[in-house]
Amino acid sequence: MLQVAKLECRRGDRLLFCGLDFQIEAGTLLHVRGRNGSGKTTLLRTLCGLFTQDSGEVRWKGESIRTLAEDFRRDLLYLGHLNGIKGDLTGVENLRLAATLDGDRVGRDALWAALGRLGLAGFEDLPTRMLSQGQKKRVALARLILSRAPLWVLDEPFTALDLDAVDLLQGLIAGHVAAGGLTVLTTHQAVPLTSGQARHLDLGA
Amino acid sequence: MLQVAKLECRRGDRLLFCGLDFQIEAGTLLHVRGRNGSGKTTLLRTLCGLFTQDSGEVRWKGESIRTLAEDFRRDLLYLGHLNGIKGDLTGVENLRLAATLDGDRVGRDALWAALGRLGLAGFEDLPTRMLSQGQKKRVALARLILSRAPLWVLDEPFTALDLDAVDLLQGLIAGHVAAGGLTVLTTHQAVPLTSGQARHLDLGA
Amino acid sequence: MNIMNIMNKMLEFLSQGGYGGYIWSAYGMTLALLVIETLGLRRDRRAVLARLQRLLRLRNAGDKQ
Amino acid sequence: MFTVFWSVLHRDLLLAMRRRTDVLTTLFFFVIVVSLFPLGVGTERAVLRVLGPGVVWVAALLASMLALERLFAADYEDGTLEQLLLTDQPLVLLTLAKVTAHWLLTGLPLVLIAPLVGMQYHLTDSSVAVMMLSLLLGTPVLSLIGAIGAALTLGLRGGGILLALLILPLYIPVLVYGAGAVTVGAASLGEAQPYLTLLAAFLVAALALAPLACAAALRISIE
Amino acid sequence: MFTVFWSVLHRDLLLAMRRRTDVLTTLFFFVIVVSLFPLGVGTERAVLRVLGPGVVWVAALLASMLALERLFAADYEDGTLEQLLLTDQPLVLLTLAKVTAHWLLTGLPLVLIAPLVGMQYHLTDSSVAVMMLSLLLGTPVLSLIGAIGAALTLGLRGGGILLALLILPLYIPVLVYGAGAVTVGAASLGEAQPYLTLLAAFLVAALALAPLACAAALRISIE
Amino acid sequence: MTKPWSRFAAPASFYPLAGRLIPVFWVLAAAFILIALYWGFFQTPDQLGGSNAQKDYYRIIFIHVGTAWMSMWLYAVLVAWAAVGLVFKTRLSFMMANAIAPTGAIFTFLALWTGAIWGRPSWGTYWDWDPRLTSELILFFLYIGYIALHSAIDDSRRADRAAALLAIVGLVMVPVIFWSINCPDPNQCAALHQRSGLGKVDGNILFAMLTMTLGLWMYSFATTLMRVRGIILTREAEAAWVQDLVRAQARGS
Ligand code: HEM
Ligand SMILES: Nc1ncnc2c1ncn2[C@@H]1O[C@H](COP(=O)(O)OP(=O)(O)OP(=O)(O)O)[C@@H](O)[C@H]1O
Ligand SMILES: Nc1ncnc2c1ncn2[C@@H]1O[C@H](COP(=O)(O)OP(=O)(O)OP(=O)(O)O)[C@@H](O)[C@H]1O
Ligand SMILES: [Mg+2]
Ligand SMILES: [Mg+2]
Repeated sequence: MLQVAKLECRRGDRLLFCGLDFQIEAGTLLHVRGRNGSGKTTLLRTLCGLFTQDSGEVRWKGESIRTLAEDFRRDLLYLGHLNGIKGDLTGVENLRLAATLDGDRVGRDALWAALGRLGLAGFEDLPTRMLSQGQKKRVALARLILSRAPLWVLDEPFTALDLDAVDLLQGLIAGHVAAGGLTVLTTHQAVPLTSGQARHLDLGA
Repeated sequence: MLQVAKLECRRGDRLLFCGLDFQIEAGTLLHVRGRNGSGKTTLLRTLCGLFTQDSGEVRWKGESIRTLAEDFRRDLLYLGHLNGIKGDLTGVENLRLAATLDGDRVGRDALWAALGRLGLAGFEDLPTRMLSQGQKKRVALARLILSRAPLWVLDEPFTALDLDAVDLLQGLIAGHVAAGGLTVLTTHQAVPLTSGQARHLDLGA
Repeated sequence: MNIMNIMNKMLEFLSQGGYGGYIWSAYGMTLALLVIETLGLRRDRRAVLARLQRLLRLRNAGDKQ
Repeated sequence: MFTVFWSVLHRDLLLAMRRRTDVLTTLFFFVIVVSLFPLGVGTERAVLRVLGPGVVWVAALLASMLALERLFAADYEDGTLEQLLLTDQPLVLLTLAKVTAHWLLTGLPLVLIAPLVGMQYHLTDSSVAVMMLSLLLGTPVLSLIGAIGAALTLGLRGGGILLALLILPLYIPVLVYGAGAVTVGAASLGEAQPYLTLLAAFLVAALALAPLACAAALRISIE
Repeated sequence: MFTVFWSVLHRDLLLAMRRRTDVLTTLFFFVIVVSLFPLGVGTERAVLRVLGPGVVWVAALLASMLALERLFAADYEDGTLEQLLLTDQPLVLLTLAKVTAHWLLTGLPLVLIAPLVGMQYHLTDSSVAVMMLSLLLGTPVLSLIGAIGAALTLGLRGGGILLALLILPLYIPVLVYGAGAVTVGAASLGEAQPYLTLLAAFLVAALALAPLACAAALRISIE
Repeated sequence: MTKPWSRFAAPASFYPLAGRLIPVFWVLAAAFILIALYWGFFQTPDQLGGSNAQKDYYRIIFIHVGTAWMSMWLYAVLVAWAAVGLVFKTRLSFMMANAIAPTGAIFTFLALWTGAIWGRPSWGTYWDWDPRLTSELILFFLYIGYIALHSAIDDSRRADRAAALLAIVGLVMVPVIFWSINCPDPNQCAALHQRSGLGKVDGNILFAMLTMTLGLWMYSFATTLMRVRGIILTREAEAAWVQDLVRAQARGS
């Protein structure tokens, strides 16, 4: 499904990695590891097409993601260091907007249910800037419940979460992989899978 | 030496803590602990006079720090979440400026020695924006070596540091306390002391 | 005193010697802004109370758990 | 396709309603700058009448430019911009929606307040009419061109003044024909017609080209 | 005590030298704004001569204001500002040093480039001389007053345009007498003397009061 | 909080006090304004004589002068509250300053609006750069600046103090600004003022004008107190007395 060929990335004048090759199939979790500054975030953003590699190629279902463009992005869900939610909008408004932009029409009940499942009951219609760091992260993660994208790319999704939320998220990821999805993530924690295959990629010297 | 009486702080409309009382003497390390958002940073900034409490008082050598003003600040060294160094200046320039503002005239050799001791040999005259996160933090910490202030207030000083640097910093703190200094810090790590007294303060529900 | 007479009196008053447009737009804007301000204040008060009630219900729900 | 345009547009308008003062700030900036000139130049009616068109247009340029600084900045800082880039929708359309919202919030108010300014400078009624028309055609061009600059300077230090430097020169054609129209329009509306036609042509060209350039600039800046 | 003043001043100048473009941007902004007006108003000499003083002063106001946005912002973001607040030096002095550096980098260049602008607007020699003098006295006042606004809006959304809204009204006295001086000075330098005296008085008052207010504002904003 | 005056400075005791005062001020405001309107429209001549005769349109004066005076007075009161807040660190003072600002801005706008409408028949233009008008315009900008700064800051404590400082700086600058507008040429200042001789005004007109001003004053008391109550509820949402109050209301409705 997702294939990386001879990938080379630089930031400024520094070479982060070169000649990176790997391929992952449906029902796989890829765990990217490495020291701070080893280029994990850069790799994940390259996989999404947000960062342009210096050479090499990223392919999705056999075709370059540059050629696929919108067709690739439809299959992708990326959550980065930033939450990507507006502090002035409420949780429900944020989530509805994200769903609309993903091309889904999601009913009001589904939105509230998703937020409720993430432990945000009672906070659905507060502007998210009034939420704590961890609660903001939960609003962002609620998209995982609604999304139907097969490829999830998650950059340090466990930060700012308390133990309950970590369990919940691990469950979501395991469910996604078990249902034949792909997940690429970076984290310093282990992610237990109920089925499917877990692989590791170590970056950096 | 440092005394806190009936301190009450709010952020926005939220009460963080009230009726906080404690007192620490020379040769003491105070370790402030608590969940994220429990008000550790706020407390430390209040101790420095950067944040104005809603009621209560902070006293240094028996007098309110508001009355002492500059006399208190002369005895204080605060390192916060931000490094407080300019990315366009070199390590040496940053350190010299900090020393001048602290009222010390420090020779060139002392500056280079301080940076060398923090493992920055060879990086002294690069603009600090070209340093890694951890190296930037080390430049900021070099002030600890030069400073003669008896009261150190350190907010999460161990973040972004590798193991060697953590050891070095723990040594510096232990030395400062052993020499009769006071240190107030927040961190999720233990700080071993060679002499003096370690105390804990737990914030938040 | 018939209806016409009263109407005429009213019209004459409204025309204010030909300057009715000026006078009434001045008084009208004043009235409009003062009314808008008052209504806005009432709406704000309702909103604040509603929010506080909701917070209270939440707190009660939290206590029961 | 248009649901996306609408939902981005709607989102930006909604956000503006949550922060009503942000919209008013641009408007008041415009009014303040316009009101400064008589204090500096003197208050003779003849002078003000000559000065009016130029001042209004320069103030509109500056107000539009200053407001542009925030066009993408908020979305960039909280990460919603990169999420927009990752939707399966054409980025050009999203950019257009954002610029449209921006114009509705900062350009349109200037058009509506123009009569007030006309009063301050004792402009004739037909001048004021032409001014409103020219602002209606010209300010969207300013927003469209400026958006490119805003996308390019995203997240840079000293962004505001750098942006000014980049886009003020590009604003010159709009300024020349916009102010020209108002000056000529003092006598009659018909006189100003060629100027207004030109502004309309600018608008069409900018609508066709600027969103493309802006989308490309966003892709570069987000890396 | 003065070593501190000098070392902060020296630091800010050093930083500016490391980023030379930042200084030039203010200057270019001034020149661009001044050059925009003949495009909007027409190029008749008589008109330009009347407009010149006002336009130059409004442009100086705007340039000074835009540059002020960055006065404390960089120090705030990287944490050096809170370190400055914690030194055992009077904050007023530190503020004064920063404002001085800012004026040397953004106000003084405007004074020096004034003759060029005078040429563009066909001003008489004595007008140009008065313009330089009035800018020399007036721009420090702008920096001093503006610094209060900059300190108050530190780290806020939409800081730039908000700052404009806050401080442009406060700039009016400088504008009135600055532009007045240049207009009156067209005939002879002596005529302008009362204006210049007033500007000098403003400068003294601003030097005495503004740093105090600015220091207080910084303390409020740093929380 | 031991000093006796500080009892009313506590939001908890001020809130109910304000609640009792609001209806009183509403009644007073309505009464004064109605009297002023009646007097202004029915007890004054249709035409003002003098060298510069004014027809019925002079009746705009009743709100024009009232709003203009109130706009300036409210700014002074706003600054006074802000200064008290900064000096004595009482939260309620900031809230009062904050509550006054919108009403003041509205009055300023109304003074400009009615003045402009008056200018049209009497001077033949809606606007002229007359010093008095210009000053009022600047005052409007100062109000807007205060409101904009306050609402741009999320942290209410910082917002209060920053806006208060701005208001004080504004007050120091106001005389200088007004003076520079009144007297753009320092060589000849005295000749400028077109003095408004209150003493020469007809008694009936003066009565209507003053009564209207009084009515607007009462109105601004009422709206300010209403607004400050809203602010108190928002800011003190955590306090026990607010929760008791909300609970009582919930039971009541
Ligand atoms: C758009 C702005 C304004 C316009 C067009 C305007 C116009 C006028 C006019 C035409 C008069 C009658 C004066 C006369 O008899 O010749 C007047 C009276 C007056 N105006 Fe205004 N005005 C404006 C703003 C203000 C402001 C800002 C103030 C605040 C100080 C103000 C205060 C007064 C007062 C006190 C009078 C009555 C004085 C008297 O009876 O002589 N006006 N105004
Ligand atoms: N915007 C940038 N411009 C230039 N260099 C950058 C930029 N962002 C990151 N870098 C450099 O690229 C390298 C890799 O950064 P990256 O963010 O990919 O690391 P990472 O492995 O994700 O680190 P972390 O564990 O801290 O998230 C780092 O050494 C960093 O200095
Ligand atoms: N600028 C601010 N304005 C309003 N509220 C704030 C601000 N900064 C922090 N807070 C709130 O104050 C509370 C305490 O913040 P503080 O930074 O003191 O926590 P902390 O204990 O240092 O947390 P951390 O472990 O994350 O550093 C938080 O709940 C936060 O939401
Ligand atoms: Mg990373
Ligand atoms: Mg903290």
